[in-house]
Amino acid sequence: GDSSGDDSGSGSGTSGAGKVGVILPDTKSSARWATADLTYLKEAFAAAGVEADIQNAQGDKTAFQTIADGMISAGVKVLMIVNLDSGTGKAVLDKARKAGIATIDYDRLTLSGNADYYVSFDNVKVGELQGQGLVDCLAEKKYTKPVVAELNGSPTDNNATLFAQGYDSVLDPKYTDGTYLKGPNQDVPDWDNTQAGTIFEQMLTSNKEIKGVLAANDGLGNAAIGVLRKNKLNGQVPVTGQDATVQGLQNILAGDQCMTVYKAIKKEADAASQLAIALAKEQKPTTATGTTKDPESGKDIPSVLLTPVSITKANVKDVIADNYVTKEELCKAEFAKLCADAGIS
Amino acid sequence: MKENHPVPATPLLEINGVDKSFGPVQVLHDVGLSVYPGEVTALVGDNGAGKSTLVKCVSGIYTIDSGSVTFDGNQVAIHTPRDAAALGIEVVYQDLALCDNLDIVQNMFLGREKVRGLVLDEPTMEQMAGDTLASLSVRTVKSLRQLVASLSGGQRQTVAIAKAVLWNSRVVILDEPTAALGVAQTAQVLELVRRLADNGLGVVLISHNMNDVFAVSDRVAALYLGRTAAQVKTSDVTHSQIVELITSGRSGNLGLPPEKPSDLNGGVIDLTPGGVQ
Amino acid sequence: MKENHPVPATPLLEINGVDKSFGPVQVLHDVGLSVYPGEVTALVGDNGAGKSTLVKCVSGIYTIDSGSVTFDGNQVAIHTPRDAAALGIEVVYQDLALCDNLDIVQNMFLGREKVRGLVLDEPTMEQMAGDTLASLSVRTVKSLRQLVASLSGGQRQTVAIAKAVLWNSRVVILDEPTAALGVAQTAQVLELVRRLADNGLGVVLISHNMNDVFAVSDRVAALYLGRTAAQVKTSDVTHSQIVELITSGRSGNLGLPPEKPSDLNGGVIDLTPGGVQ
Amino acid sequence: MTTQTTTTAGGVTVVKPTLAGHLHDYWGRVRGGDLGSLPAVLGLVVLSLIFGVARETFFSPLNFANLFTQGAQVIFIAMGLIFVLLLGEIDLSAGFASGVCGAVMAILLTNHGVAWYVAIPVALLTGVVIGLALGVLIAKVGIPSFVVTLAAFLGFQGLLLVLLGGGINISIRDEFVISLNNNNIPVLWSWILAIGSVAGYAFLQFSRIRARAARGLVTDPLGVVALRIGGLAVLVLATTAVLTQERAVNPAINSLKGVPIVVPIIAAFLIFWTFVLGRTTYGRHVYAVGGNQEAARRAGIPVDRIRISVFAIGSFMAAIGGIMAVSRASSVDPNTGGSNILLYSVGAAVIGGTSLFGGKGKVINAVIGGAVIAVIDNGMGLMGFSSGQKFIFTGLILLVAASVDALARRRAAGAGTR
Amino acid sequence: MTTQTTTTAGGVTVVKPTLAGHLHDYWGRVRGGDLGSLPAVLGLVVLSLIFGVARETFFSPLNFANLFTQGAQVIFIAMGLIFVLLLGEIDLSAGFASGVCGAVMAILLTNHGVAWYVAIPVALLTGVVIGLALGVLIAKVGIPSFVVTLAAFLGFQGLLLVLLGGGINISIRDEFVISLNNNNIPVLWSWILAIGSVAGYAFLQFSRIRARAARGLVTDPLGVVALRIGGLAVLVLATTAVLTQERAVNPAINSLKGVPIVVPIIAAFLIFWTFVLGRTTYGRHVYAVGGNQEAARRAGIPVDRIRISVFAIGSFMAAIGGIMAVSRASSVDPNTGGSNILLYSVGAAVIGGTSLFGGKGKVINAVIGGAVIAVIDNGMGLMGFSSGQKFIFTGLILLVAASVDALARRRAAGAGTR
Ligand SMILES: Nc1ncnc2c1ncn2[C@@H]1O[C@H](COP(=O)(O)OP(=O)(O)OP(=O)(O)O)[C@@H](O)[C@H]1O
Ligand SMILES: Nc1ncnc2c1ncn2[C@@H]1O[C@H](COP(=O)(O)OP(=O)(O)OP(=O)(O)O)[C@@H](O)[C@H]1O
Ligand SMILES: [Mg+2]
Ligand SMILES: [Mg+2]
Repeated sequence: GDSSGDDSGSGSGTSGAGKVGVILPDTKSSARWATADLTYLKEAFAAAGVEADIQNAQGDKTAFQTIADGMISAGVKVLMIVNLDSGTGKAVLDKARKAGIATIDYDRLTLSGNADYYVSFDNVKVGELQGQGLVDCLAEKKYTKPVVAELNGSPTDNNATLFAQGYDSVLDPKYTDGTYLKGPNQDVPDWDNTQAGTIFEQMLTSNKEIKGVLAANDGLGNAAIGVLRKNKLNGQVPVTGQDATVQGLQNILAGDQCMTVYKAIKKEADAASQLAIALAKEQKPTTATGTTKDPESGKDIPSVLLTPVSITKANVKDVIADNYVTKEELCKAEFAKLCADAGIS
Repeated sequence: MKENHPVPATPLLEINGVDKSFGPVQVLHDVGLSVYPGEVTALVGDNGAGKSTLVKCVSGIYTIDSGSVTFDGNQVAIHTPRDAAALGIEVVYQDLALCDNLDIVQNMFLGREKVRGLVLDEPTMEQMAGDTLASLSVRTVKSLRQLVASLSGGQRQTVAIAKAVLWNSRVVILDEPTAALGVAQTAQVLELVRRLADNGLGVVLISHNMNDVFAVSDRVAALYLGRTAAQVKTSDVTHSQIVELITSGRSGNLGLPPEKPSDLNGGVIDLTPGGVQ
Repeated sequence: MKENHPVPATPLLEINGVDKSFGPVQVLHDVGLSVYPGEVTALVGDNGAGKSTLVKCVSGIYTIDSGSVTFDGNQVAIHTPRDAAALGIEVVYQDLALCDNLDIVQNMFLGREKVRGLVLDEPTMEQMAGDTLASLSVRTVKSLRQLVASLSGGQRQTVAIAKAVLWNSRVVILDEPTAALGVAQTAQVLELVRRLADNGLGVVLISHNMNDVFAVSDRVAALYLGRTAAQVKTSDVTHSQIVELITSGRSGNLGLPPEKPSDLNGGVIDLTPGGVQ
Repeated sequence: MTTQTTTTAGGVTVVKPTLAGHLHDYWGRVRGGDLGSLPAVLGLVVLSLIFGVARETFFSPLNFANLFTQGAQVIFIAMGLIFVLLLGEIDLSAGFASGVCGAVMAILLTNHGVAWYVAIPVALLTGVVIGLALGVLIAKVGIPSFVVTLAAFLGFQGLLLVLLGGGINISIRDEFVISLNNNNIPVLWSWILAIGSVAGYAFLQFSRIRARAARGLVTDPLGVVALRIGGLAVLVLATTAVLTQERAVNPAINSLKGVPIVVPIIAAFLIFWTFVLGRTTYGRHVYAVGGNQEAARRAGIPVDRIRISVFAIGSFMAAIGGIMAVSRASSVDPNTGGSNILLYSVGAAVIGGTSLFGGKGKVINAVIGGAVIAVIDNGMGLMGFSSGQKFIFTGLILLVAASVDALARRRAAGAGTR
Repeated sequence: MTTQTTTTAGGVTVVKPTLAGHLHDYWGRVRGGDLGSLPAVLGLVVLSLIFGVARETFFSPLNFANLFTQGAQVIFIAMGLIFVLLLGEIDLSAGFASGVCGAVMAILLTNHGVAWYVAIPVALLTGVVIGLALGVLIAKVGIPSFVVTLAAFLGFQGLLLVLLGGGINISIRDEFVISLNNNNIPVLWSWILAIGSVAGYAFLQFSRIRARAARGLVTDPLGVVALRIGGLAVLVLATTAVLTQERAVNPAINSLKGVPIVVPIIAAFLIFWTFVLGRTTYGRHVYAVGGNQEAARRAGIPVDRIRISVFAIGSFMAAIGGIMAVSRASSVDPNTGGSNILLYSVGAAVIGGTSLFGGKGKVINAVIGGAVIAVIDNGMGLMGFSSGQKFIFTGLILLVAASVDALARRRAAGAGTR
């Protein structure tokens, strides 16, 4: 994958529109940034004939700002960012605004950043779906007073906090009323799958009664499943996920994973690129119908908000239908039969 | 060159009953040595006898296991080279210990730089270093700012000697100072050694060269396998007696009592076929 | 000890017109040296004259800037110490170059370990090392498995010498081999030097000790400030002539032409007040 | 103390070795600061006790078995790093090199459906090629290893992303590869291997004595040999006894016993590389170059080739570490070999007693140091701290473990061998 | 070549220095492999040309100004690391130490409403305390610096998380702090500072000549001095000229010109530490301990105190780096000082020409090496590669920059000074 910014920005694209700069955050918190978003955004901008420079900061705040500096000095008309944290995000947005550049917060809201527009899935909602998914799977297993372990995302990632906020809002009442027992609860630095494996192995060693795992994304989920498989407990202990990766979907098909959260990234990307294209062509966007209140500054930001979808074995085919994952990738070798069983043709 | 001083009553530096082991290996056994002001004491002994170790014990590089060091009549504890320097003991080590990444002047003034306010006084140091080296017959140094890493063996040795004699010290110990020196430089160093003693300092000279020992020393102390074999006036012994003391620890009525090998160094390998035992 | 061989017509090792600079400093100027089989050639010169540098040029540690090296009548290019070893040139360096983290036996066989199949043949090596050291009058080593880091100055030197003479080589070069040695050990090494020559090897001995030079050498080559001052038969010169050659580069009709200081070493500092010029 | 002497080959008179003499010498060495890996082992014991008291599950057979599989990647990488460190060099890229090699294997297995007996050798070869390239840049071009491997650290991180198509995870399903760092050897075979290895060691010891005696050389007293063999036997057999216990979380569902497969693999590499370093010309030359490069060069040792070779070994072992990591996670992601893996590996080597300045170290250091790291990681996992606290305590515990070592060695300063 | 000689103090006869002689000597040194920071500067020029050709915006005044603010954190940390590296030690914790100090400042500013002139000193003090603690553990307890600072690396990472309440970001609003690494000096003052510094340098040079001449010592020829002053003047004035251009993207909205505030701060520290290392007893002792610790000890230098002090300086400079990072990001998060900051900082020092083995290095190395890193980072940002490619290219470019250096120095091998 590569960006389309192949000649240096003189300011005007082929269709008389200005150039758009996009900064994605990392590749570690989720695979989407390097695969899905990049592709969809690129396609959308190419289709509209708008020049775009799309870069990834690799989780490095300094790099994030350096990229922004570069885009600003290259003369972009619109800057779309997925911030790594609100502080750097705000610094970048402020600098862009001073340079007279239109700004879009993509996927993550920059607190007090005062971006012109905001496009996102609701991350707390993602967490809620995960929590609900786990509740459903545990209900299906009919465990009484199951111990639930939580494998949170990176402690340095603000989104991980939002996800946790979401699933804890579902699970905490269950803990308090005694339906579930609260098990170990740990963060995985850098969303590192290897460390996740060790962390979960130790959770299981110290509490053999774990009956459900709330894993914040598919990578962490897979790490937990690996440990469960070693103990032949896979399939009996429901594990959640997020991102609808091939790995996660395969684990769902195999019955090892209970659910994942599919964020129709294409929709999000399309919504954001429409905004950006309009701004680049110096038109007033019409799609931002909603608003989001910045909890810090209290300002209302014009927004496009999308809803995430919970995916279980029953609706894996929806992801295929959306072309988010191809059948060839998913239904390789031993999964062919499982795919067929799940109604994927 | 040698003059006759009345021998002073008390030694300036006195070492008594020093033991030193490295792990399981005992290198010094109950060693004693007296250094008198105004005299050159030659310390002789075979390779590996323990001369350098003794020097390092005195200068605070090694800590002694037991025994006492008396300086100027007071018992002292020398734990670091700083302590030794504070007492006025200056040493030229056999393994010269120069900083290869510094130049000649920087090495000579290391640890005692001249300053003006906060700033190093390079001109003064350069001047003093030049004067001292010139007095030691150094003629082939390309520049006083040459790194010592690029000096020849003899040049390094001269720098080390010059470094030790720059200071107003009371005891100067030189461990094989002339080993790498040329003919002229050797003569200069021996003359310097004599001059230091004549100025009232206590000088210890370690050397394997008997001519040098007899040329400048007033007393000779001999070590044999880590023990004091004898400490005598140079004028009382002959060349061959000293050699005998060095190689077998005894010479006539001088030296150690007849040996019992198992008593000496626990694990000495006698490599000469038919040697000890 | 010295015997009279008929002087062989061709030198075993011949060095011609060698120049060597370190950066801006030229250390060797058009130096020549011939080493004949069956003879001991003494290489003398003041500190910093360039003796060690010349040796390192021959042994492949330094590359020469210009000039030629002829071995056994064939011009050779020596780029690495391996090349020198392959020709049969063995060197004892002044800066001994031992591996402090290895023991005596390991150092002596470094680069030429004895093996049985794939495995190191330690017993054989230990035995051979013991024999060689014994022949060099080493008596105070605690164990053949002692790390060389813990050896005394003289012990280290002996290990380096023993290492060089273990092999069947054709030329042996010793750079101040006896500098740190005791009386007995020095005698042994000089005897060894003579024995090597008598066995038909070409031997080069660098020394500042004129007695040693006259005791064992057949020829003397003198370097003065990086130039060949003279190469003569030992029997043709006197002690004082050699000393003159060393210190001033000339002695009567021997040696370099009267000097023009600006021609010599570009940047020599004359540190002796009133020296050169 | 009176010592008996004996005569050995070449008419050399030496002190006759006795059991008492050996112990006395050892104590002298310890007092003199020459401690080998004793402090690290002590640190290991202290740490285990602390964790064992804090969480009783720490001493369960299940947790004990986990230790090996959790520590495998770091131990393998550290083993390779020992060679690099012995030369006074550093390899910052070892972590991501292991990730790249693991990814190569995973891609071959999963995306190309290649068999494990092809995929694994290709991954190992990738490791060797990486190491050779690094080595050539360092030895022949002359760039400092810190810079080359820093560049490689960045490069491999990128390569991993590119190989994984920009950040997706690749799962592996190959039973053989997954078994490597997950499954166990059957109980019977566990015992056979354990007893066999002790017997083999005893045989080697005795045949060595016989060979030396035959040549008339000094031999170790029988008591010392018996102590050594006995020590090993206790260690190996006790470990085997614990690991052959049933340790499944739910024995009704699934039986879990036997020595983890990774244990004999670690042991095999430990023995092999110890042999190479201690008993071959190559190993001798590695120490020589690390101790004094100039002396080694003057002795005719091909310094450049040795330097290149250690990087090849380093990356080869990193490849094995990568394979183990992929096996354990049954997947590879852009962070495999990233995070703290590299620092943990170098830390393992250093804690085990290897010097960063070259010339001093053994392969066993990697295993002991790796064990310290694994115990800390494992114990911290049981404690249930928050991430922040976990980092802090990990740091503190590392410090404590290292202090045991440092304080024990401080006597060495008095002996002048600092 | 005939050389004139002259007589200097003490009757020593030396070659009379001339401009031609100086140039000849310099060329000789370069041929002999003694290159100083020439290769790094060369690498910098080559890199800039490459990026400039690939992306014309690279050479815009705006981008040029960005370079300084982007590189500031790495340069400050690297400056401190120079001291640590000069002793042959390493400080792996410098990155997170900068994060911790930055967090301390941010917490005081934002959560406690303290003024900047309290918060900044407290942050700097935190740095010094951290360094002293590390130094004591290393020098007095005797744990290798790699292990201590690895433990600190983990510990500070955790501390940062704890300070930030488990992962939240803290934004700062203090105008002064934000201005440090974001704002510019007015154009007039930019010129005054630039011209003043050149004049100051000229004054120092001439007064030095006068002082030496007064003592009858050899002095540099006027030509050489003029060349030096002229070179500095061109560099400083050209930089100022570029930076005082209007560089705002949209000047109508916001004017952007003048030298970034961080530039004189860097220059001040560069001058100060260069003075300390080169002209004070302390600096001399640092080099001595780094070159030969035993020789330094024998010369009576308090080795332990020197060792502790360099870690204090290292962490102090890291604190400044952290403050700059927080200023630039106007916030602090648990990753401030994490990621590649540490490796980049050590890399900057090494690329600039500082040895990892101690005894060789200058503070300017940190600035030049930091500039190389900043240019690579900045240039790569303009190229629009994917992340994987970007890592790979960054690695490759780092390698190329280092090869220029290594190949240039290879001649040194021929001169036997390898
Ligand atoms: N650190 C050490 N560890 C173990 N043994 C040591 C150590 N240092 C010295 N020795 C041993 O102590 C003995 C005395 O050494 P020392 O250097 O004092 O001898 P010396 O009299 O100076 O000999 P030389 O004339 O050769 O310089 C030697 O046998 C040496 O091997
Ligand atoms: N690497 C180097 N760089 C610069 N100058 C050097 C270097 N090596 C040696 N020199 C200089 O070359 C000259 C000759 O040195 P060399 O070591 O050959 O002398 P030598 O004849 O062996 O002296 P000695 O008798 O003292 O050992 C000396 O002036 C020395 O300072
Ligand atoms: Mg000695
Ligand atoms: Mg020499």
